[in-house]
Amino acid sequence: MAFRHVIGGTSYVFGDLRALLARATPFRSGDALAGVAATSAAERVAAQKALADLPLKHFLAEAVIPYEDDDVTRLILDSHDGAGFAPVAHLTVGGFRDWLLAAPPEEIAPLARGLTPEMAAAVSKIMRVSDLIAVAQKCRVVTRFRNTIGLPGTLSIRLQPNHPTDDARGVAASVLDGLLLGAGDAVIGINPATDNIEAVLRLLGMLDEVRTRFDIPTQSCVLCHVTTAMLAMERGAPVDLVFQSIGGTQGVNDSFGVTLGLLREAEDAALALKRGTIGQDVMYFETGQGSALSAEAHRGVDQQTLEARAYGVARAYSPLLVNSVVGFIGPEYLFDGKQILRAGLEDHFCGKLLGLPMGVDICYTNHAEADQDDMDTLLTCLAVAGVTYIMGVPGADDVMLAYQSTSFHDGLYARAALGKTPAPEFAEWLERMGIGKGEAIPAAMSPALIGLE
Amino acid sequence: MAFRHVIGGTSYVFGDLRALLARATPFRSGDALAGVAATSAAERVAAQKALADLPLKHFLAEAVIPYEDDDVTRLILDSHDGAGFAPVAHLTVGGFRDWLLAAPPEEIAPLARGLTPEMAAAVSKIMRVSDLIAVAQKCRVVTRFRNTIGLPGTLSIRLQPNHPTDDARGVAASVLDGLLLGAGDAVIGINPATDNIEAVLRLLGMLDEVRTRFDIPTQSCVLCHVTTAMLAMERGAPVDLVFQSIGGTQGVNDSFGVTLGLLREAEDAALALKRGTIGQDVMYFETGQGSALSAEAHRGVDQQTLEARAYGVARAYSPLLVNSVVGFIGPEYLFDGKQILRAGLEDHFCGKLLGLPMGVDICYTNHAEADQDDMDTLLTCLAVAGVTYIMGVPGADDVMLAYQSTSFHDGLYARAALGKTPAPEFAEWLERMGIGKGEAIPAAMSPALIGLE
Amino acid sequence: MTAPDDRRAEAPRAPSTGGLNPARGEADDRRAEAPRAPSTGGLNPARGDSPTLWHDLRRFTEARVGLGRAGNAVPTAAHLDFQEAHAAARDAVWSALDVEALRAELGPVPVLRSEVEDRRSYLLRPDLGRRLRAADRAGLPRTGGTVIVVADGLCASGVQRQAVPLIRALSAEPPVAPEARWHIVIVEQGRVAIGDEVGEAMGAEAVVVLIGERPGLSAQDSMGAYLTWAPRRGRTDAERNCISNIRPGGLSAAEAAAKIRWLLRGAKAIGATGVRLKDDMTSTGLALP
Amino acid sequence: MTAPDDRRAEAPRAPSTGGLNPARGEADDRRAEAPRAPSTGGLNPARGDSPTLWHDLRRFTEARVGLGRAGNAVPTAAHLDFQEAHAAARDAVWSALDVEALRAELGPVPVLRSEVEDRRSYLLRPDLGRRLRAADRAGLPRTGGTVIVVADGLCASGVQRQAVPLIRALSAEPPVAPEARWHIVIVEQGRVAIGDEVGEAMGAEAVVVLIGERPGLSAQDSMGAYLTWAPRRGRTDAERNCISNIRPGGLSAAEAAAKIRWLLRGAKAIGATGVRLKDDMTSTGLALP
Ligand code: B12
Ligand code: B12
Repeated sequence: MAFRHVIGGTSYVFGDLRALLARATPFRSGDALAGVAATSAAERVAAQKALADLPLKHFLAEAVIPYEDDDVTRLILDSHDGAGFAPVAHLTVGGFRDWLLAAPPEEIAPLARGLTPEMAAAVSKIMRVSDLIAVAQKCRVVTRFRNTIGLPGTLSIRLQPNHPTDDARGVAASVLDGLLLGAGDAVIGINPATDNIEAVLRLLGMLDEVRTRFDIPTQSCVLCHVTTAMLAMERGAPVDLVFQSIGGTQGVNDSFGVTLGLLREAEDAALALKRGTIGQDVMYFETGQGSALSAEAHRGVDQQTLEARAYGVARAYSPLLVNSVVGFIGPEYLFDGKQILRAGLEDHFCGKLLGLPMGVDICYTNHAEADQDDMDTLLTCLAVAGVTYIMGVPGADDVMLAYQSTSFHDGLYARAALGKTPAPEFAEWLERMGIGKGEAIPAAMSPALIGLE
Repeated sequence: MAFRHVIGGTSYVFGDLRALLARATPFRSGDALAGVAATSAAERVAAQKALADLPLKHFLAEAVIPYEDDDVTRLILDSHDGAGFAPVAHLTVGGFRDWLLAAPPEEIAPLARGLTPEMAAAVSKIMRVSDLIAVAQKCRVVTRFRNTIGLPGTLSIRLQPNHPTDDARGVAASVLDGLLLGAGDAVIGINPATDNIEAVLRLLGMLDEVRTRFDIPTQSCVLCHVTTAMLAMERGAPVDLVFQSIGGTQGVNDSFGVTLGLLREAEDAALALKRGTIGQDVMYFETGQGSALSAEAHRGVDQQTLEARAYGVARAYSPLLVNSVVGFIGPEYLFDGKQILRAGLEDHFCGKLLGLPMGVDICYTNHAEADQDDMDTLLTCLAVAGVTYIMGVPGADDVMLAYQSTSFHDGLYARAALGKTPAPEFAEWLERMGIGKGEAIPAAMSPALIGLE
Repeated sequence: MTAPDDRRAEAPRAPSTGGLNPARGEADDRRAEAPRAPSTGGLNPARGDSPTLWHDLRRFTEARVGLGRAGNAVPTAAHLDFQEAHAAARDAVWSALDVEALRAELGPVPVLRSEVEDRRSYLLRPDLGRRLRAADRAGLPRTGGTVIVVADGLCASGVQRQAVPLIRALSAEPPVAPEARWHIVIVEQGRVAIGDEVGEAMGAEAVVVLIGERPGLSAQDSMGAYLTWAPRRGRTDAERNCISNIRPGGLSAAEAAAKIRWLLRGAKAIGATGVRLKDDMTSTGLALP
Repeated sequence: MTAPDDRRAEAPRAPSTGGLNPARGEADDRRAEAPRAPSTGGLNPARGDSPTLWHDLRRFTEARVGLGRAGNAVPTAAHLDFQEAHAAARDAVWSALDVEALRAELGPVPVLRSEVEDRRSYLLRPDLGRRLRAADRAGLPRTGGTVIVVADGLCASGVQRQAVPLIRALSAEPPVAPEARWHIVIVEQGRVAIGDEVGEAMGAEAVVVLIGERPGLSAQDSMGAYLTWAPRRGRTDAERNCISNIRPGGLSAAEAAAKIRWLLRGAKAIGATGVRLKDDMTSTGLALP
């Protein structure tokens, strides 16, 4: 179906929903690279106005990638919850924005499964930064494994202790540093430098030992490929969470070497281990605008809509954690701090609206036009928006992945500036261990206990 | 005195304090225009490291503009409070940053008069955005006229009802709109389109009538030139606050047609009217990075240091309100959203540290590379930082000054997102008038009462 | 001045679309209906047709009042209208002066240019926008009298539309004194202070710079007039007077011309423009400083 | 792997400067002194010289641990070191391959270029970085065997330093099978997937792309190796294997060479690289998929 809007005497025509969504997106380099971006501010406003007038119902009738071609489209449409959709079924995209801004929190949460990812993407495209923050603030998603993630007033942190050679003591030193700075309630999750199975098994054992040694109410994860994690489980490794990068088209998931069925198998395998104490949310997904385009599997859809579709994939499982690695991939998708900031807030908003425990890897690479100030800004905005969790990297410098994310200190800043606390079980543990009271390493946290001597 | 630092094998030399401060400043277009900016990231870091090592005491020994040449320098040095300075007198600029980040609020406030503006500027230059927010959050400055501005947990708003012909009913309509949206506790302050005395008198009378008619616990102001305000007082006009734009050098103040003595005379004249009920803070100052350079009166000093010096001028009086019009002047000084954001947070931080009731006109012009998203971001960061007040303009579009500032709605957003309230007297009045309860215009606020019929 | 009623007909903005009750969280029919305010209020009885709907406040101003609310935000339609206006205002910054169209109206007046190369450098280098190219300065006639400089400033479309009517209104009478003369020049990529250099080169008694004011969301056709007595390089803004918002929605050409003449007479009397010269012109135009 | 002790000597970062007690708000002497942790802790007695100061954690990793605190922030010196590293890392992105220096070591190998024009377009147009210039492709010999592509990637200085040692280690033995041969080409402004096109044009059994990994704050000399069996345009990343962080602070050239050989043998056995080819190489290097 074609759409049309007149701005300043010029009539702009958009061939289909895919084109309409793409042209309505605030400018970012990835959409220009894909050749789908609006070519002028006037064209963008025309698309936004046409999109604002579009009934939400239309999204159930026109798919951005054909149902026959793509298992993500099939997943989205087959699992759509008509009853959940009912309260907003009469609205246009513009009316939906107004509704979201005015609605009390308890009316937003039940919508989640009634919305398609494309609806969430569409409404985010006509929202300002303040709208993205104000509405996300009202969305609460709570998940559980060994602690409770996402309660109001909390901000959790993934402790990310990467090391270029996966050296056990190097990892342990970063883990300890992070714990002493209050990080690690979301997960202690290491990206292994290699996908070598022996190395993965060693890291899994080591993280589990640290966790049990200090009796930390949290979960660990080694972020290897899902197939490697499955092999590790077969070999009896202590796998708490199964990690995988996912995207918003069948094609990008293919390029990641995963299928929807494979993810289900992995979830089942992890559930069978019954390692959660207070909950059984065992999946951890990462996403990021641009991954589908990078794999040349974007099918002419803009990267932000595809990102929302990745959340459509994520919520088919019961993830404990989902996050967008927003500035991680590079400037070809998000050029500078401004684009990273907007994308981070869109991703958080869309994820939350779709019912996910949404965190953000607030980050940038050295080939992007961004710096620590941009990250502080995004962090502050996301903390106001109620982000579920952020990363914690020693000194913000990931020495293995070669990019800058939030530091443990940034986590302390964000919690203090907004009056947030860690997950309650973890907060209680910090208290018990005497962490956060001055510079000394408390006896109970002695480095020697985890082999650092 | 010359300063030096080695980075990557290159030795960078900075001829004097002025050059050191300028090169240490995060990039902005105005410093490039003035020819004082660092020319590479390495040179900037070198300057920042050299600056971090500089004892704070040095600022009492070397002025950026000679004492003999400039009455602002004289004001700063002559009024320096040695006792106030004592707690930090032993620190370097870098050590001062660490001190500020760690200090409890009650140790920061007593410093204010012990710091020179250049010290505040210097430490801000080596701070990240999160530092600027975290420290400003700890600074509290409270002022009073007919209500109490700056209490913790409050966020006040200047209602800015400008009109291209100063039409009384046009202004009144904007005033009413703003009041109904909770704005106006900082001041109801109109920029007159002309500097015509009759027009100024008419507007002063009209604002005073609206205020008394609705019995609003607030103050009004017509932002004409200070000499015009003095003439108006002579002619018996109801002047609550005297407004003036000020800058950080004698030269820029000359170009604004003001002297330090003239400002004192104006303050005395306004005090003599005894119009304040709970306090007598009668001055309202505006500043903004770039004004001195624009007047070719910058003397080779970077614009952010000069901005801090403008606060040195402001605090010689007892202002009820001070604000930086951060994005108002144009891209030749602050090129884009990123530069405006950082400058806004620096200005707020420096003003607060120096003891001023600091607000920010969060704004941009149409010749700058900025948009509403940038403003939402800055607003959110400033709200976290505890900004004293912001502007409220109908729909964010100032139809007379031709720029975009924060809207009344933005004020509501910021208060709601951070759980802030208006000044207590004003909050109580809003409650009493039934404002904020739905869409209806409460009877007590009938437009007819102020001639809108 | 334009009466508010004249502007009422302009329907400055799209129809109201706001209107959510934040307390209830329900979308209404996109119109913000407020119950009629009772006809007798607090202090004073309301007379006549007082506005009863919030968005009726728009009758009185072109400012964006009465937009309604979506929660704490501006409703979608108003938000997107704003975005549209922003796109248009940004384009206006890049508009160029149609010099020949101006000369068709003003006669074969000299056309000069500042040292600015292109529009981007105009925006980033105000210092260059204040300086004439040396060759252009050299070619200027020494006319004396009062010089009118027509400069694009931040919005060529503003000066393009307002300069000619204002100059017509002005030249109906001579400046300052009967024997005095108006002289007009056009300057491309000029800032206000370039008038000092032009006026100095031409030996002018006073210079009036007509310059495009930065475009706003609601007005992309506004002009300012800056008056400097005895212009010469190095004058500060404290030594000028300004008349702003000259445009149909603001000050009319006739009013602006009257004010310029009043100020020029005052300037002649005290030998200065600027802070010392107070605009004490009354509605009836009598008082002189 | 490099033992942690080797890195200890490198003193990766400036001396500790943090050390404020946030509860007291007092600047200390800029050293974060933590009282000695008692030698017997909770679960397990500590043996030997366990670190007693927080910043001693740096012994074990080049990560920025033990920085101390200024309130909740990183102390000034560590913050400015970070800024300095950022400036250096950004420069590394713009480093260029010294092709002649490489050929001096590797012999007169072919030098090709992607369709990218300049470095900025390299950053913004990965699609062009994946395609060879037509003329360059046409000139490629059909060698078969295993092709090694040396590409600048996101950090020319990384590949400049690590490619030659790795290739030396590799070419000590033939790839895959005794009869197989290594063939080397250099590609400027290349992305990983350009190996597919090169390998296809050369009729290669497998391609190993040695490519500069994006520079980080702490390592601006890192190289990745990407292996693709039966390379041809259209292969996805799921059909490759990756060996990352090849550099002195990471995986050594010898270890990387051993792993590449192990994976190539495995690839030959199952006729594929990628997700199906698991890196199940043990520390003793025996198991095969
Ligand atoms: C950026 C990046 C990504 C991006 C890639 C998109 C993009 N356009 O760049 C995203 C976030 C999508 C990603 C995803 C994954 N990545 Co990755 N990624 C990186 C990273 C940080 C930089 C790569 C780089 O600079 N390449 C050089 C440039 C010049 O080349 P390029 O052509 O632009 O980049 C291509 C390759 O890098 C490729 N790629 C990216 N990751 C991976 C992983 C594998 C196994 C392969 C074969 C290819 C591949 O994608 C790019 C586009 O084609 C590296 C770590 C590092 N410091 O290098 C890890 C890294 C390569 N990725 C890794 C992993 C494990 C993955 C995942 C398998 C994780 C998962 N469980 O799903 C997925 C899926 C990868 C796949 N099969 O496509 C590991 C590989 C470990 C190993 N030895 O096998 C690395 C080393 C990081 C780590 N240690 O965790 N990744
Ligand atoms: C930007 C601006 C400023 C900036 C100027 C710096 C700069 N680089 O632009 C700052 C914030 C410093 C400023 C200060 C003041 N301004 Co002012 N300013 C404006 C604004 C919004 C835009 C000007 C513009 O676009 N000019 C066109 C460009 C192309 O020219 P330019 O050469 O770049 O600009 C020069 C002039 O604009 C001049 N200028 C700016 N303001 C004023 C005011 C007066 C009285 C004079 C003579 C010159 C002047 O400064 C610029 C650099 O030399 C106008 C409103 C409007 N919509 O136009 C008000 C406006 C011109 N300013 C006004 C006023 C009152 C002031 C102040 C006197 C306020 C005060 N009480 O201190 C001060 C001091 C001015 C002075 N004597 O220098 C009034 C003038 C009213 C009148 N009819 O006299 C206006 C119309 C706004 C208003 N209604 O309040 N201003």
